[in-house]
Amino acid sequence: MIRPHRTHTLWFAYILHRLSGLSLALFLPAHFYIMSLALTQPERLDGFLKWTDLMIVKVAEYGLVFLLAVHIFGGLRLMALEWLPWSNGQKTLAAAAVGGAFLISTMFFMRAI
Amino acid sequence: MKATPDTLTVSVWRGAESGGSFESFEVPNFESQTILDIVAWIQQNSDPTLTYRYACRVGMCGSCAMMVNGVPRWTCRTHVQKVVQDNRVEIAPLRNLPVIKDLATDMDPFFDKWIAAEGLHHPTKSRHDPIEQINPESAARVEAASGIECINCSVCYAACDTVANNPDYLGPAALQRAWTVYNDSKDAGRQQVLDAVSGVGGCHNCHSQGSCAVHCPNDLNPMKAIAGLKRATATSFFRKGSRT
Amino acid sequence: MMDIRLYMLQRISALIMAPLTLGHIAVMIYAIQGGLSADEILGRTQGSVFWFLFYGSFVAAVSIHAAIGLRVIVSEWLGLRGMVLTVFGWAVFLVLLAMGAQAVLAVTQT
Amino acid sequence: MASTSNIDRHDTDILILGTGGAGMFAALHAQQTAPAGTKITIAVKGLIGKCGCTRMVQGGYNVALGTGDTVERHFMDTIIGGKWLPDQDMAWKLCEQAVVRVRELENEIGCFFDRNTDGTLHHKAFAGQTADRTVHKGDLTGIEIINRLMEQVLSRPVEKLQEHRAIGLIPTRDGSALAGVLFIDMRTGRFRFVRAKTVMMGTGGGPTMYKYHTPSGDKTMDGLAMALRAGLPLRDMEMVQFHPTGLLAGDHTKMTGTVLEEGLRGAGGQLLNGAENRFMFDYDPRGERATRDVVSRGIYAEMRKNNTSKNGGVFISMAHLGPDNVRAKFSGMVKRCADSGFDLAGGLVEVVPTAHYFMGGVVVDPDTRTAMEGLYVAGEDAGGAHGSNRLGGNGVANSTVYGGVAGDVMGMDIRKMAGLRDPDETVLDAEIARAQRPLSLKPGNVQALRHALQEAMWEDVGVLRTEVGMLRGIDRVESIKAELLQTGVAGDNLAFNLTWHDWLNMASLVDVSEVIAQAGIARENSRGAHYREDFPDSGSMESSYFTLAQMSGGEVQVTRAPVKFTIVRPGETVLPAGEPETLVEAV
Ligand SMILES: Cc1cc2nc3c(=O)[nH]c(=O)nc-3n(C[C@H](O)[C@H](O)[C@H](O)COP(=O)(O)OP(=O)(O)OC[C@H]3O[C@@H](n4cnc5c(N)ncnc54)[C@H](O)[C@@H]3O)c2cc1C
Ligand code: HEM
Ligand code: SF4
Ligand code: F3S
Ligand code: FES
Repeated sequence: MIRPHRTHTLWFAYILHRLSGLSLALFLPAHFYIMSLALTQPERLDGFLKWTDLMIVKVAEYGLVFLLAVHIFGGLRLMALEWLPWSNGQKTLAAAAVGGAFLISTMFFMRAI
Repeated sequence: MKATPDTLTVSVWRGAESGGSFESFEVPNFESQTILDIVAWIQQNSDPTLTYRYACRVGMCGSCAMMVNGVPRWTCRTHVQKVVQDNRVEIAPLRNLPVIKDLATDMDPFFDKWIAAEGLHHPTKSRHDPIEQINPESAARVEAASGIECINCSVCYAACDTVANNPDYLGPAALQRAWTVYNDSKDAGRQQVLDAVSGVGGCHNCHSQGSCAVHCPNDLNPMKAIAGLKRATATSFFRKGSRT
Repeated sequence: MMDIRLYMLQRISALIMAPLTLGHIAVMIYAIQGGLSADEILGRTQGSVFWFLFYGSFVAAVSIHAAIGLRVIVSEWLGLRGMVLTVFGWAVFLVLLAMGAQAVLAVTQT
Repeated sequence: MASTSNIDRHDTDILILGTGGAGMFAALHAQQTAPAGTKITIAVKGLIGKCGCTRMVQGGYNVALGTGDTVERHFMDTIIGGKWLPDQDMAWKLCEQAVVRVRELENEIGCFFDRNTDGTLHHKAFAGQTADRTVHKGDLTGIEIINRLMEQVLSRPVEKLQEHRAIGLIPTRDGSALAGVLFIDMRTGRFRFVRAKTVMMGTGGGPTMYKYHTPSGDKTMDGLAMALRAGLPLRDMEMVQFHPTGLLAGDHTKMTGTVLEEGLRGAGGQLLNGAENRFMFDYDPRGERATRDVVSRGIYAEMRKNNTSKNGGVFISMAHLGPDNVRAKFSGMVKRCADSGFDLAGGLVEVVPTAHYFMGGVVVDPDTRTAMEGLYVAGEDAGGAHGSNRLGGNGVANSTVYGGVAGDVMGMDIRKMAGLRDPDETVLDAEIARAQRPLSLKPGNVQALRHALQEAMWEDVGVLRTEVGMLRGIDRVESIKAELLQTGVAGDNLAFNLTWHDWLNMASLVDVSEVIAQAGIARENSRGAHYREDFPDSGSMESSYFTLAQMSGGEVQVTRAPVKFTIVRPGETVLPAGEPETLVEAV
């Protein structure tokens, strides 16, 4: 729940990082499973890959790439915050991480369609 | 009852650790009133059994913090007009601390953690030695000074979701104090501090949510201090690693 | 819950992954055009020591990273503590590692 | 109802009341000097370190560590500032030990006082000082001192009784010594009697019986009221220091009365009356830069002429110094005023004299011992060190120096004490009954009585006094007291019952208020903080006397005792010949 004490940029950055990490972690086993089909049943892998031609799946993939990108940039921001000399522009950096993630995932999406 | 412009409807949490609920009061709406003033007004004029805590009334002692409309604040320095919405205010005890009664919390866990974080001086000298010359503009001193005006009001502690979710977490204020101690050139306990903040409840639990810095009434930035501790502990981790 | 050891493991694994995942995305952006096929993927990766190391280290790193991450989340949001939490962390790590290893082998083996 | 048979009983060796500078230092020093295994307990009305006035110290701490400054000079300033009334041995020890205490604060406790760019301590000069002497941490010196002390105390094996309010000093049956202290555990509402071999009282006085006052809300003269009931002699009880510039924001806010710092006037702040004209030069050639007592009287006199601001005070104006400049230099004050809706940097802020510090207190020797064996008193509760006026910066010096002394002395004295003493159960019973009195009466409005008391003291026993006024004041206080004794408090739930404590606060305040007025009548001259319009003269310094108030048989007697010039006589100095009169460059 977004309670009043949470309504600020860095808290949103935190929750976005957490939810993206969580989603990625849940998606990952599925991804591994599909990929391992290459070994056992290559035709089923193709079946799955065909499936990815569907628009709805493309949008889902777009989301996934966004989550990955936003998690990476967010993670890099956090590690920079923790280990590099302090910078006061944390809000800007958090926003930049989200912006960068949009850019990359949109690129992915444009190429995919 | 509907609030008229010259009264406020104040919803106050009543109860103890075992549970409680909000109770509504009509309070006169005077000019120059703080949240603490309306709480006191209720106790003095409406319900003599209402419990709350304050001492200095000027933002120095940090004993009057409460949740005001869901946000942790020092109530003695929070003007009613700043927070009132549609003539209503909701006041509850500070989050993340056990409630003793009504608006008064038990602050012991907060201070236990302050000490557990080694948030105290470890002397290198005694009263028989002269006072050390220290350049106030040296980098370490500037860093130490940045968090020194903390009044241990626990507002940051109440704002932090990590504190809420992790009972071991030392919390922003205690860690900020540890960072000050670590940067104090007069302190003999720097390694002690690093060890204290590296355990299960240590600085590494902080997710840089930043609510501490947003809500600190003194504009301090515990998040920054905690980042400093993370850096210092990481450096020391590698150094130790290379030694063994 | 999170001491310095877990913290360092999580951060170091993240640092390892950062270039790998960015690289992965780049390849995907490049490869996705015109749709993906098993042949296409396998053609690129099969028998390649580079891709084996690439995805292999990713899998190792992400198993550690995600296991620690999920461990933090279940502890903070579901209140898991102590032994249960330790077991959970290890289980996530092992499952991800096993499944990941299988996938890497699948795409790189000849 | 509680009686002696169903209260909690508890034992310790060394018991300390209060966690201001005095209480904390007593605990730390007692721990250092007492034999191993001594049990030390610290009990406080609020939370440890988070109540009392030491935390509120802004300006700083007087210590003769500045260039050219000496203990002798600090001592002379203290004696002259106190208009020759201070107990000279106490004042000497204060100045001498402040040097040790500040080093202890820096080196052992971990305080950091502001430095010059070359790394040496920064000293500033408060009014009434002939050297740059005051060390400080910005204008939040007290926070630094108390936070560091609090950490040390919290980390040590000292028993902590928080939100325990002392309500009675209980002697032994023969009355020769103190047996222990009766408390209310505020969180549960239960009575608890704690026996101790030695007790240090550091509850910090606090003249909060005035309409405008600066001290923290927990300070209500409990200590002096207890000492009075225990029959101890109190000195200088007429001496209430007013700070000239308390914030005036209306009756409805606790912000009213809180201090706007001295430095505002020092920096050139102007006081304006209701017509927005400067008036201080009508009263003193130094204008706004005159000493606290003079400016307070000037403002009060102007207020009496009805030349007042909306809320009945005067204005302080800083804008002519440049709002940005003011904002930069007094950021804390500007922010604080803004919180209560005032623009200090660019507008006018209403101010009024406000009761700040209580010079009077229990008669003690320089080792903090009192007339009652086992009882030690330090800090604002102890009288003598300041005489008729406390210099800015000598308050926190006094509480930390003498708190430490008390700790040391108790740690030594305890070795000679055989064991715990048993209390006089009838006194214990009487004290319990006294505290329980309102619980069986019909509930009334305690706060209304507090307002009445504050008005009475402000009007009749305040900044300007006359015999007629003070007699009227006594009448008013007595009738308020009578009404208080008929005012009840709903007693069905005593746990953290603030209204009960408001009643007990009032009980302490009325008792001490009456003594202030009586002592004020007994002093037939004007010295320092005490100004008699009917006796505006200071009287001869050579024949200086101080007042002594003591209760016996339910009546308070005020007598006069000659000041003993044990170190220096009026007109003389302990400074070496040829020393300049002041080291401070004129502003
Ligand atoms: C706003 C302000 C600014 C000041 N600035 C300065 C300054 O710049 N320089 C300076 O030298 N002095 C200054 N002073 C004065 C200085 O604060 C005091 O002289 C000094 O701190 C008193 O210390 P203390 O230990 O005696 O009492 P306090 O610090 O007041 O502590 C008293 C303690 O006793 C407790 N207590 C009270 N009643 C009871 C009870 N019944 N049972 C148990 N505990 C009880 C209180 O809760 C508190 O913990 C200032 C005072 C104020 C109010
Ligand atoms: C697909 C791969 C990844 C998965 C599944 C994943 C998963 C997670 C999870 C579940 C968390 C816990 C979130 C939390 O505590 O709030 C987390 C945290 C974190 N991740 Fe990732 N992550 C991945 C990739 C990365 C990458 C590439 C980086 C580095 C750039 C990274 C950096 C971080 C950081 C720094 C944290 C700690 C955040 C904190 O303490 O608040 N992650 N990750
Ligand atoms: S850091 Fe700020 S919010 Fe936290 S305790 Fe200190 S003053 Fe209060
Ligand atoms: S809000 Fe909490 S998570 Fe860290 S940045 Fe502040 S301590
Ligand atoms: S009452 Fe002291 S900070 Fe609010």
